Amino acid sequence: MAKHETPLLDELESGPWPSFVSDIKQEAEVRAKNEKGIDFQIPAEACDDLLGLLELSYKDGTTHWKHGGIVGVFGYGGGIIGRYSDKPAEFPGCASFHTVRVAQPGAKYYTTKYLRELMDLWQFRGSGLTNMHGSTGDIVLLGTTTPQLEEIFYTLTHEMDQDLGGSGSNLRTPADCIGQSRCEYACYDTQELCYFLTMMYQDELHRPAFPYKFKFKFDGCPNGCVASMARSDLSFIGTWKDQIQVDQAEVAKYVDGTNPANAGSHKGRDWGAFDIQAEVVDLCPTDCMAYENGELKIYDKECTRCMHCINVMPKALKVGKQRGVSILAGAKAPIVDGAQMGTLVVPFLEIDQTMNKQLADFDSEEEWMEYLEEKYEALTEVIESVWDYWMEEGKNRERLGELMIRQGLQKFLEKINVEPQAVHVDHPRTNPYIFWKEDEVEGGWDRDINEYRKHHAR
Amino acid sequence: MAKHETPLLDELESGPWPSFVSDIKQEAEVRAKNEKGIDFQIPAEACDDLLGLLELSYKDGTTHWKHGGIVGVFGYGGGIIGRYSDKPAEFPGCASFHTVRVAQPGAKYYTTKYLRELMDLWQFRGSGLTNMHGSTGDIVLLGTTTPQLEEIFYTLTHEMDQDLGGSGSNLRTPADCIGQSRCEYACYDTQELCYFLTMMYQDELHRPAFPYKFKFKFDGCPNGCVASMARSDLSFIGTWKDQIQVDQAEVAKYVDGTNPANAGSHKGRDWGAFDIQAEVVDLCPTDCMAYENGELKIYDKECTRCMHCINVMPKALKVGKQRGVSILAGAKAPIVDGAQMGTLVVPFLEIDQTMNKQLADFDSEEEWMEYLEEKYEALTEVIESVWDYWMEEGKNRERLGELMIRQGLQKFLEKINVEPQAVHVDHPRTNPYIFWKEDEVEGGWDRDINEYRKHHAR
Amino acid sequence: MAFISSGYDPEKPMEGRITDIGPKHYDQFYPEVIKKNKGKWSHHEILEPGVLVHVAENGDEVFTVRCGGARLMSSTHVQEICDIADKHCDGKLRFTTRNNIEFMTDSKDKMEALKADLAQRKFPGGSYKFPIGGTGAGISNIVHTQGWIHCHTPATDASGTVKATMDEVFSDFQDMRLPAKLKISMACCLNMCGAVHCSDIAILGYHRKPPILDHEYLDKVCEVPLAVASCPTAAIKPAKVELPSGDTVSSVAVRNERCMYCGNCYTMCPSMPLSDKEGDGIVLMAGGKVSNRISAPKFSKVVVAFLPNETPRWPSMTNAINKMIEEYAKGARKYERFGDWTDRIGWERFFDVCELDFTHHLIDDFRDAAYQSWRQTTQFKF
Amino acid sequence: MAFISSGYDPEKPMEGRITDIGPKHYDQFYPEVIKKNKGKWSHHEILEPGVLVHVAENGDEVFTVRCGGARLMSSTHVQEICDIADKHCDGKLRFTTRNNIEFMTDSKDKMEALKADLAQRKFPGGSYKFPIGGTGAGISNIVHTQGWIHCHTPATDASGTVKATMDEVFSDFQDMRLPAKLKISMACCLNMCGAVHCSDIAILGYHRKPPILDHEYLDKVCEVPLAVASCPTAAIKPAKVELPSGDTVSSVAVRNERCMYCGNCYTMCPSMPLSDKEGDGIVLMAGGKVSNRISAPKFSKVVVAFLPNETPRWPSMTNAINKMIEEYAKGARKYERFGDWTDRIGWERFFDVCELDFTHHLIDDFRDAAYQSWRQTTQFKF
Repeated sequence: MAKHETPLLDELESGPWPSFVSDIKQEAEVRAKNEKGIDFQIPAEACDDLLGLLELSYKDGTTHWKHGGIVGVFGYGGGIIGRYSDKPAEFPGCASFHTVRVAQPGAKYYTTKYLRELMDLWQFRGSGLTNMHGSTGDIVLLGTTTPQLEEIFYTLTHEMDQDLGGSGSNLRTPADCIGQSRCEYACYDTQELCYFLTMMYQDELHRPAFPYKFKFKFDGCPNGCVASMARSDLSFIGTWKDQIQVDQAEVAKYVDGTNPANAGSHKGRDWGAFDIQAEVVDLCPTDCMAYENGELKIYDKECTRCMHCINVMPKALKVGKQRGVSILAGAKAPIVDGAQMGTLVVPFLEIDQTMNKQLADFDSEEEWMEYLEEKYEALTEVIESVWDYWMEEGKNRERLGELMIRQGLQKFLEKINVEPQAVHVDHPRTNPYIFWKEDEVEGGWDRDINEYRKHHAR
Repeated sequence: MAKHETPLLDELESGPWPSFVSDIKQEAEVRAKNEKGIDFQIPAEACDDLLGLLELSYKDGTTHWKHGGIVGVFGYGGGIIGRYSDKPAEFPGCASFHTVRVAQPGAKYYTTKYLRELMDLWQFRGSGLTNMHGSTGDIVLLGTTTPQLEEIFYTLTHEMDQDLGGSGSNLRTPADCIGQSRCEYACYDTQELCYFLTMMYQDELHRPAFPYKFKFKFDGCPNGCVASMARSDLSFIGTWKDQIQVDQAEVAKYVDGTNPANAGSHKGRDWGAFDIQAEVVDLCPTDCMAYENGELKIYDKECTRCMHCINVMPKALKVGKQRGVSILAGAKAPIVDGAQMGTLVVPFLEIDQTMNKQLADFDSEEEWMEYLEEKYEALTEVIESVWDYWMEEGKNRERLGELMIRQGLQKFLEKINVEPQAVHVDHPRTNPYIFWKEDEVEGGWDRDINEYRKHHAR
Repeated sequence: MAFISSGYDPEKPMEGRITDIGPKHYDQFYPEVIKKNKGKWSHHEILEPGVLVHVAENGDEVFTVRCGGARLMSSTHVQEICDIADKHCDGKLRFTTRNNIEFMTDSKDKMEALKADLAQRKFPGGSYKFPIGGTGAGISNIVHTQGWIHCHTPATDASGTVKATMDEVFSDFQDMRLPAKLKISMACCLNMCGAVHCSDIAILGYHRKPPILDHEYLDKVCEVPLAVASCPTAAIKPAKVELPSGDTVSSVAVRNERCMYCGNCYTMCPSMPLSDKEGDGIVLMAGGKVSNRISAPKFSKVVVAFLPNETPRWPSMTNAINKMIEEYAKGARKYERFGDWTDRIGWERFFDVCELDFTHHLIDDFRDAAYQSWRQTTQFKF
Repeated sequence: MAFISSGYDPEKPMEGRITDIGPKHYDQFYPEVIKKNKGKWSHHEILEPGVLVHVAENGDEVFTVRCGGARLMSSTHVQEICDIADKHCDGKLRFTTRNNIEFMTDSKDKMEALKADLAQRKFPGGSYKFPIGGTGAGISNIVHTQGWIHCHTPATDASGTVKATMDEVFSDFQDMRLPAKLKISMACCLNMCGAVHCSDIAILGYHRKPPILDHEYLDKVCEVPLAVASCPTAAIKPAKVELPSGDTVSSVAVRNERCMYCGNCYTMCPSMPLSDKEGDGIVLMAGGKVSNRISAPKFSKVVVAFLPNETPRWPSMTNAINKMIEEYAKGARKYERFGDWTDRIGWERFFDVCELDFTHHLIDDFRDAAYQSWRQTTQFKF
């Protein structure tokens, strides 16, 4: 029996899509019945009251949550978000409803054993409600009280070998695409790099030392499935420098219809027979392909690696063998100065394809980390020079992208020791407002008006 | 015998392109010999000294001209630009070297009678050097002295029925493309409109009342031969609303090679046989054409009137019959806030094709002007509302385009009474930073914190 | 309830404290077939909506069944997910970036059993617990934020708008009839915890009333300079205010006509709330993408300036979304993303065919760069 | 020389004064065939470089011979133009927007005689007085500004750079072998009296040293607030300065590192000259257009940040221009304008094939909008 009437929310129980209302009700019922006999550490009616509070929002069209205030675990500057209701008397079960961010594993693979442990903990010490997952990537445990925070952290670290994620003005929990674990397009091991950097920068993740938040994301290829270019201050996107690998026999099987185009993604409509000219060659943004006499030719020199042809014919075309990452910087959502897309700052940083030892090949994680430090040295140098620059010049609450705009891309490149190249811009400047450095101009800037006036009367 | 040695300039006498050095020398010699017995009103050695001064600039790499100071004719705030040398002692012949801007006729058609009169005047009262023409369009008479200014103006107005052009913070001399006088693409009579507005706004042209300079330019079609979109605060560009007129028989003559593509403009290279699919259909930016069974089909609804197909096949394709102008606003060169292209503010203002009486059809120019005031009433309303807005809100030396950026396009459209339409933008805003007017929001903005707190505890 | 200690001793917080251990290592969580073939995948195929097979160079196959999920999930629900994974997938599973659940098996037979199991699980209200779909040229799950369920700045609810929308477009979650994939995202205010600014279709909560000023408390709970600095349009300045009591306090003044209700000030200062039943609602954006495929990534554009919060199912919003999707399905070419379609036909044609009003709100007027979005050509469609 | 009055009486300036009469009416200046067929032209053809025929609906024809001209022309030269027009064209002629001279006749025979006459007229130094060309897919005349010949702010000469360039590209003035028309423009400083910012190739005079401050005179000849306000980058502020004499005067101070040498301050204040032999020179821009044909109009881009003033023939500049034109001729497709070519192949490829250095100067860093020119995709060419 529900504690509160929720006529508006009840309307969200119908329809085919999984109903969050039904799910919260399910958890409310579990808590009310408590068949497992859990000694709930926060109110058993947490879910019931949450439904009541939400119903009120649906009725009066506004939120009933307040600013969090500062709560957290000792020594960490992030990972916990405080949250209080502005209707504590009416809905005491969710009067305090803090969030715990738990660092998610690479590509969000799980064992049920792990998830069950975590859920048991959360039913015991929290509301039992979660986000799988938060926008940045963390597992989000929704709804607990202040006294439970250190307890949860203790259990996580001592019993589950599991840390919190980031929040506040620090490195946020890095996130990766599925990468080489199950994707043939991935140009590098996103899980490895994501994990390595997450471990390398634990201090930056837990202890705010930055002007504002900072995000890493790792996309294995330019398809960009984790949207790193739109969402991360530093975006690492796999790419290659040599030729697309072509299997002409498989090309022929696309042309004759044996292989389904785009890995079968268009099966829901009859688009007619596959037309390699119209669907691949003519859609190439650089016009670098031709299909002649049953053979697909690619002029790789002009290719910009957009992935379209590979996506359309994954059995026939494969990414190149000389692989690495493009690094883009500065992406962010609109607040404050408007949204930014990542700007290409390091066009290509090759990743040594021979350095492919795995954790299992080492005696300890420490040794493996050392190995990775060497493997990714050029990359961490870029990261650290970016941070040095931003921490030196960034204003309070100024995202990296905003600093880049404020001081200019050339300044940024100078600071990270990258030579400006034409690929850094979509096009060169249209305004000829060119700043010169004094030492670039013969004779310098110091001139004498009297000398000038000798040759130019007033 | 030249007065000054000019070894550097002399090197600019060779080569095929008309040498301005040879031409100045020619004028210097004419003045030195003075075979016509002219009673020069400024120094005979003006051209000689100009060459000497210019040679000095070529040697020392800087200009030797100073700021003008304020010179002009009584009652006008423009039309004359003062100019003095910073080497008056060494080059007395061009120590004072003011410029007179003479309003050019429509499309720069001339009779030799008129030009000879003007040149005679200029050899008599000036250096004999001109620019045919200045950047804005005026005839520019280069180099005279202050006492000659009123004399020149008197002769121009009394004997030649000719006025000065504009300069300073006023309407600059409007300029037009060749238009219907010799171009089959012109969608309206650029000369008529240019002349009409020039005469209508003589006061604005001669007496500075604006925040800064203001330019009109008139292009007969989207080919934009006078570059109005890049160079004028208000740009009037001919266009049409109905269908492109197609003569299929002439299309066939392009296809079979009888008619030369693009009016013969590519005759200097063998581009192979004309390929209507590749050269017309495939290059259409809206993809609104097809060539099937010997027939060219145009889906005019999707056409954006870019002129390409018409340019390629002028005998076969003609602009539509329902004609008018698109008005674009705000173009300018980079100083101060960066260059601007004209922004489309009035997508289409139809010009009544039945109102085609000419000056010769009237007893007087006044009557004709009245007729044109009616014909172009909707257009002058736009112009005047733009000026009202700019004069009200524009800062000193703020170009119209800069005001538009400062206050936003919607403000501009509101002021000129144009309903915002999707065609006003290339794309809608990417930032959701939407300003609302208080009266657009139910309940207004005035709210009581105590009322709010009844429902939301602190 | 009695407090039960985890073992943590508040008197000695540093004793035996474990920190900076990061997330679990991924290796422990990979299914066997994944671990074995990592980096050696040859190609993949979508067998049917929601079902993929990936084939390794050595011929190994992994079958994946993708299910939609509300990102808000109860522990009980996650435990049910675990039951399924234990039964069919050797106790392994994963989540996708878009909050889908992926169950993997190494044989076609197991996959069929899995599908059948998933399809029959429903909530008492009738909704599927694990709808299969979200692949290829269809609509995947909506990434979203907290909304009224857990956030202090939202202008709408997140879970509710998403549920309403996914119900409406459900057939496209389970089909692949669109010209290309279509990604919908939802953020409940301008802060965009979920960055929706590059989505094919974005649902965005939006306030339309400037903050109410709680002068009596403002200086006590906020730092005035931070509130002033937080404003992107410089609409806030420090002010001395006389209270009804006659006391004068330090507070702020807001130039309402310069405010665009982003709530950044409220984030810095709780004495400046701005939510309002009539003021708050939905902005729709469209045409963004993050993939580099064919065209460069691009931002979404605002296509509907405001729709009210019609709880519980936001019909005006879902109608507008539906109409956009249907016109896209009809008008776009194979492989053409939503924004590539609008760019090709022109935005004026987009507003035409989608029967959406173009209003002054949709013209960019934020800072100098706004100008670059204005039409600077005579090319347009009537 | 004795002063000769025009009839103007300086004592009575308003007596009989005629003002506001505007330009001559165009009707009086039209050739007969033009007047008769205005608005009734059917089509045209370029018969050969520089020679056009326009055909009216009634079959009337007008043959036009287009000649290049230095826009700086002496009266003697204009009189020679008049002689030609009297001889061949019933005393009528016109000038084009790009400073070409057009002679029109109504028959082919007259046109042939005209051409022969024009071709044989040369200056003593050997240059053509009336080179025929400037049509179709070739290079037309260069529009330009005054330069050292008559302006106070130039960073280079205009007539000289134009002469040097036109000599170099002369064969393309008289040919039509390019993929499309190619327009070159020249402005001798950033003020761009000649707006060169939308040209296929633009030659731009550029200073590189901040203004010298003539403190002793500044406050006497300038209004300090106007000088301060004139700076686009806010590099100028008012200052009190102590002169060597010990006197303190009002003047300005310039933050040199924020100055980009536009000279806008010098235009407002003659006590801030900036020209300098080593500092001044040439910027080259490329890829702009104003036509709406196929693609929208676009701005030119800076492709060479600086070349010194190598008087009298600027060989480094003409070499760079030549190289760009040759690569364009080789690489572009029929009808493709310069900027459409660069956009298609990508600017990195442009710098490659034209063997131009890409330096930090070419990255936009002027205000917020600069960001929109940065590369925001992983798409690029190695």
